Amino acid sequence: MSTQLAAYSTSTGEAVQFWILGSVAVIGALCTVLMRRAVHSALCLAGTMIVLAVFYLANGAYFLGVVQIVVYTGAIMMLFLFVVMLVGVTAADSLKETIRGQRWLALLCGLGFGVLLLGGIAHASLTQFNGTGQANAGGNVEGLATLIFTKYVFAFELTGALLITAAIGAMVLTHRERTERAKTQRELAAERVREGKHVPPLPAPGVYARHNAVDIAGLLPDGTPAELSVSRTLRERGQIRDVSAQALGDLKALEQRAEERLERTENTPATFKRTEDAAQ
Amino acid sequence: MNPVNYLYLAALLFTIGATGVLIRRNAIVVFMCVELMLNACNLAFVTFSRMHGNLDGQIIAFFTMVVAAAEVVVGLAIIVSLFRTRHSASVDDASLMKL
Amino acid sequence: MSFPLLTATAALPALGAVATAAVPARQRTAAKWLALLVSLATLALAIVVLVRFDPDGARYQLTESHSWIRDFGVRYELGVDGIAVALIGLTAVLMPFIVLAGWHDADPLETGSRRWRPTQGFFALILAVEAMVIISFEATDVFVFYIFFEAMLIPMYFLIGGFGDRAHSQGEEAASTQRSYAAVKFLLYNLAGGLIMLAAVIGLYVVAGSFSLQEIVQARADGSLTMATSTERWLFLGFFFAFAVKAPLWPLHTWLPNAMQESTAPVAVLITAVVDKVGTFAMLRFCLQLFPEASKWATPVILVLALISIVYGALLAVGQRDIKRLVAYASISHFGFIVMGIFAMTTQGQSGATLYMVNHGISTAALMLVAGFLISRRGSRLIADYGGVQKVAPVLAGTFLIGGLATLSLPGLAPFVSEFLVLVGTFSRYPVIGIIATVGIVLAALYTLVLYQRTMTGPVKPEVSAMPDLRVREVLVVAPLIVLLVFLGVYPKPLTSIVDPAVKQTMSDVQQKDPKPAVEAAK
Amino acid sequence: MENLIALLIAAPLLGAVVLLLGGRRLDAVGHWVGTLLSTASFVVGLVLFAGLLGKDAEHRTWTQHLWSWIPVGDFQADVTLRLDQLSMTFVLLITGVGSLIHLYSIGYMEHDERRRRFFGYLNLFLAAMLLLVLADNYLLLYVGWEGVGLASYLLIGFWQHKPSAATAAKKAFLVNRVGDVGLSIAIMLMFTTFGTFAFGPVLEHAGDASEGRLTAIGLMLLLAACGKSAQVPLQSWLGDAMEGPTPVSALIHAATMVTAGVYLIVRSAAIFNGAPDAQLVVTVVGGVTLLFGAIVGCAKDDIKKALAGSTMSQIGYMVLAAGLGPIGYVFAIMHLVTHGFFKAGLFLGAGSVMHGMNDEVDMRKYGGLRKYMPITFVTFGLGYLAIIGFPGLSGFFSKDKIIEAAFAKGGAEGWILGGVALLGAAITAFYMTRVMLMTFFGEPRWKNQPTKSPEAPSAEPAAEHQGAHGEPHPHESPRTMTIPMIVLAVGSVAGGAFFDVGDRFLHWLEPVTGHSEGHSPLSALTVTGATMVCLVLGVGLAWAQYGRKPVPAHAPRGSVLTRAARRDLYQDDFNHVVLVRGGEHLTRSLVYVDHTLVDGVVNGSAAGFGGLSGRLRRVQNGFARSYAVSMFGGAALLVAATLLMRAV
Repeated sequence: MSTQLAAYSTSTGEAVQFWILGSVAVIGALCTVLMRRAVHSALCLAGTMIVLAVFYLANGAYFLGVVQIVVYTGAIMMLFLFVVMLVGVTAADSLKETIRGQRWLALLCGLGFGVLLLGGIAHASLTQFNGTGQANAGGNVEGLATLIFTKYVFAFELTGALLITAAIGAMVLTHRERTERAKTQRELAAERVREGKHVPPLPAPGVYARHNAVDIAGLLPDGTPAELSVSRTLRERGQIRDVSAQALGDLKALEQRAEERLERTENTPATFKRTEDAAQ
Repeated sequence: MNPVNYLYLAALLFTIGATGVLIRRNAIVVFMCVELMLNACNLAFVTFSRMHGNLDGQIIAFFTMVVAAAEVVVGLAIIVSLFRTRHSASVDDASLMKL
Repeated sequence: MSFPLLTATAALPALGAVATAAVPARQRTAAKWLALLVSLATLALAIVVLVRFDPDGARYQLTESHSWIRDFGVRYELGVDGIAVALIGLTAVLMPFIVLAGWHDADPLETGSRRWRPTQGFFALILAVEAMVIISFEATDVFVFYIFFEAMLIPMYFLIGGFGDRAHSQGEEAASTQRSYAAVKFLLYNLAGGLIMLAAVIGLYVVAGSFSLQEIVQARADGSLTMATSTERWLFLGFFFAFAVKAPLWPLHTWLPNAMQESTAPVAVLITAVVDKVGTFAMLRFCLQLFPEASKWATPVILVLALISIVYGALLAVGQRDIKRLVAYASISHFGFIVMGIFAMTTQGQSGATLYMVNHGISTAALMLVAGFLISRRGSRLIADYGGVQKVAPVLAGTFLIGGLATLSLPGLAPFVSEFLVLVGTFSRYPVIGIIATVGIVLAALYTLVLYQRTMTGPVKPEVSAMPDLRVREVLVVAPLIVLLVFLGVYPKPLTSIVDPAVKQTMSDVQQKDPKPAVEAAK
Repeated sequence: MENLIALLIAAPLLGAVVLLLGGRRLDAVGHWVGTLLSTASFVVGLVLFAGLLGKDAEHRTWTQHLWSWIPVGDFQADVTLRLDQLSMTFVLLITGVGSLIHLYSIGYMEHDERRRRFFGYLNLFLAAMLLLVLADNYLLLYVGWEGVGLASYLLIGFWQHKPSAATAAKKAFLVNRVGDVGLSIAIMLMFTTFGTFAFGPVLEHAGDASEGRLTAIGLMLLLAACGKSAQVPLQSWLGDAMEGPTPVSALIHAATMVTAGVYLIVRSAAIFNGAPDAQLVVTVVGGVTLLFGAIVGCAKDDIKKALAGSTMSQIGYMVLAAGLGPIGYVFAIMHLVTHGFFKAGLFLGAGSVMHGMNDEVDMRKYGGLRKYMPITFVTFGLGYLAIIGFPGLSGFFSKDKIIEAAFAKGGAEGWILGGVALLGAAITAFYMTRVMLMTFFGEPRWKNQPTKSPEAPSAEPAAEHQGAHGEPHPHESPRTMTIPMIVLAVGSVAGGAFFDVGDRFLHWLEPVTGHSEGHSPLSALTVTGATMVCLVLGVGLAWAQYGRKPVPAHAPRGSVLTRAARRDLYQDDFNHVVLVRGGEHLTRSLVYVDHTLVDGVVNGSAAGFGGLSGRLRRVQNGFARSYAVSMFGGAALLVAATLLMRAV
């Protein structure tokens, strides 16, 4: 009787833990899906995984819990982050849908699928429930080890092979062979002239005497930012800081003060003032 | 508490992941969603192993992790090379399955 | 286990096809001779079959049986009854003539390219068709039959689409488009039929648990296998549909005129004289034996359809301007007679139908091949382009006339025997249908004689004034056919004696008796 | 002795095969070979005849079983020949007249480069005709029946380069085909009725069958007879058949083939005896044709067509007699034989005239020829006297007997039929006298004018050797042509008397056909008197119109009846409008239907599928994610399905 009861329920502590962490996990998952920037999604996912790791431990899968934290959260998610940085998160990943009806279909399918799955689980008669007590009697890791190296040894070997293949495949895919020799300065220059645009070198970023960061576009004479002066990656990420407005504002303020100091009439050309001002 | 809840949670996460795969266009995020689904499965496995009182479920989960790792490696490599060629990581840009 | 004669008969042309296809591109003539020799050797084997076959012996003779796909009880079962023997004979006899008639049909127009080898392909395909036709005549396992019944379409498709008639009024590309249209039409029609049949075959297996014709018939006979009426009818329809397409029965006939019109004369003969016979043969062997009740149930409708084919085909033949189309519609009319004879469910009707298959094969071959020679000379298929050929090429005209007279089943020539048997057989059970069918006789005379009059008689047209008469090769093709026509018309006993027992068997399967005469006058 | 029967057919058949396959090297001797073989057949016939006479009447039926032809179940058709008095009579007529005409053709076709083939066809015809009359069952008879049809097709269209000839040949064959359908249906009916179609059993058990069936069989046989014997309504082909060479017209379309219908009816006497309705129809057909042919014969200016009309009407007499039943059968055959003589003679005479006149066929361009071709004149004249039934000549006896029999039929029918027969006699006298006068008497209308009428057969061989154009030089024909004419003239003079004296013919034929003396309301003498009166009337009328005043060189417009008669009483026009035009329209519309409807349905469905697939193709937009959606949806469906499975 008591064993039955024990079989069907777990400690209240675990219950509390489940409800709290479970909601965290779900929120994390949702954020993974909904965050606009890949970086944020990655972080949310990592959070969810950690929660899952905790659940593994709670379920008596100590080894897996650890592996989850070390391998997944530690290695795989970091790999993700690397790639995100490498690729440069095209923040232009707007959530607006391009394929017509895709999103509604997706939500419909997801909803239906979820409902069905939950319903299925509810419908399923999961009667027998005996904890991993005696299974973990000889220690969880030892138990797993015995199984892996006896019953699942072939699968294990295969996964090894699979991993090696994957590693090599990744290398092959990312490795790029240089087929032709690098172009010399001269050739590049000649090419530029032939193309006819940007015959002079690209403009440098930064605004004279105020900002010199690489992500700040230089200003054209009319005060508009020159996109070309920022490196392409930053451009793609849209991480260009536009200072044209405030630069112009500063200029106006400066002139204001100058006029207040030496009472000048209005009808003098700004340029002259500018030079004169500079002469000071 | 009935540990079946773990299964409910797994199902929920799986569904969320699947939906994410469908609605996100950034390949990396899509991959993350796949990972989410895999993890959901793992949770289910672990729960099952606890129910049945043997470790086979955990073994399967373990293998899943290994495979997932391999898959991530290759997948990310593909994404990188894709990005190299077409300067974008959006899955929609690769709509070459149409003749 | 004696020498597998039937397998050999089918395998020889198959191997021949492979060998012919393998002949290097330069040796075109060698390929032709090889094909001719193979077809002659097959004829020899067929004659051996004919000799070894004992009309009064067991129902299926020279049987072979090996397990093939054990899980589905598919057995490689061959065996011939009289009907099959007759038709195998027909096929084997016609083949050498077809090869000989098509001697130059596949010569490449521009020579030189060393990898292009149409001639080899042409003859290889013809031999392949022969092999498949023969084995589908031999197969007593429904599944085996089905496979070859369908596989036949592939070489036929290429023969029609790849080696069209060079005599084309409007230019080459128009010709090729029409050709591919005809080929695709042929393929689609027959595939549709075949797929429905496949469903029926599977259904049969589900119901009967076996593919073996003999087993099923046996089981039905001793009552160990009973089919629900509706099931039997559906299965019957599935089989019949395929066969009705193959042996074009109105309204499933429209693929035949296109196919015959676009393909070269020998291929056209191959279609009507040989391949289509598989359809009618299969009605006789499979539809009637497997589903006797359903056959009886469907008889009235089928007879009406056959009747329509007879009259309709003949009327359209009268209306044609194209020689080959005319022959095609005439064939449709004749197939109407065959089907009518089969489903008249009388000894005379079914024997007549079987004889009809053989005779129609020979007579159409004679007519169509001569027409082919004629067309190849003038380079046009239009009747209006001819006139007065009789004065320029009397032998050609004479053979053409004899072919035509055979087509209108003149007494003394083979087709008369079969046609009259079919009519009598039908009349004795369904008088009205029999009488209406006789309209076909008159119409046959009409279209044949009109064709002859417009092409052969009258003042000589300038285009045909230089037309050469038949060459030796062509005479070699036509003369034996004519001799055969006359012989079978005067002394058909050898054929009937082979066919009769098989027909009696079929009749007993369908549990039908010939109607008795009102007055018992015959001693 | 029996085994000689096959020889009758074999000889001419051999000739046909040899001549047709022989090739050019036989051109020199071909005609002699043909003639020789037909004569051989005649000799065999004589031998057999002697053999038959040697036996007493009951045992004069010989059969020769050659081989089993079509044995299928109960359907047993054998190739068996049967020689009895009836077929013997025909054998002698066919081979005799046939041989004579072979002889005649040697001269007539002398200048045709295809003479060998002509003789081949003639031999083929003889073989087929002999098979027809010697067959022991209806199916074998059918073979001969269509065989003669083929031969006549080939011979009518012998000058195939003439479209008119080719058309005429086709027409003849087609009309005959219609009749053949009747025969084949009759055979089927016999098979279903008696289980056999051999003469012996069928005729023996005819009485046991129901009258309805017998009537049906009889009518079908009549249809066949109409086709072959050019009886109304299937008579239209005979006139055009004159396109063929004249010997052909003499042999096939006067003496032998066209009488096959009469043979068929008489041979099937037992069946008709059991079906009075059918008999009535037969007599009606005979009577109508009798008048029809005669009227047509009166109006034609083409000598051969005039004779053709006369043939039609004479055969009408025979059919009428055959329809009368046992009282008429014998006389039908007797008239058939005598007619075979004098009509063949008349045709040969006509041929001889044309031969001398550059193949001119228009009698209005003849006249006064008796001085130029005396032999032709005499023989033709004797034939003429015979056909109009001049007392003492063959026609007198045979026709007289038929008229008597018609009256003897009794009742109103008897009177009507008898009257028709008498009227026919009168008209016969009229048109034959007309022909005679226009051809041989009066002043020559062919002097100093090219008599080559444009539509005259351009390639009649005789045309080449004497200037086809310019004034003709009438001359007597060569001996090979005159001898047969003389022989036939003798036959047509003496035949009737020979048969009639002591009812030789009656006793000879009775065992086969049976005979019964009808009780005529009029005495034989009265009938003869009446016939004489009609004869005189007819001759007198013709003399008044063509003898006294000169014949106009161009036909006057003439009365309505004349114009109608010239156009075969508009029967051809009817056929043309109803059958030919209608048929063309029918076939055209059917071709259209086949292309648009039957084929259209198929092509339409194909197009439909094409469009559908094109629309479905849009779904494949190439975006991985939309494929993923479908995958996911599929997964969902699978889950649902499993749950459903578990639920139920």
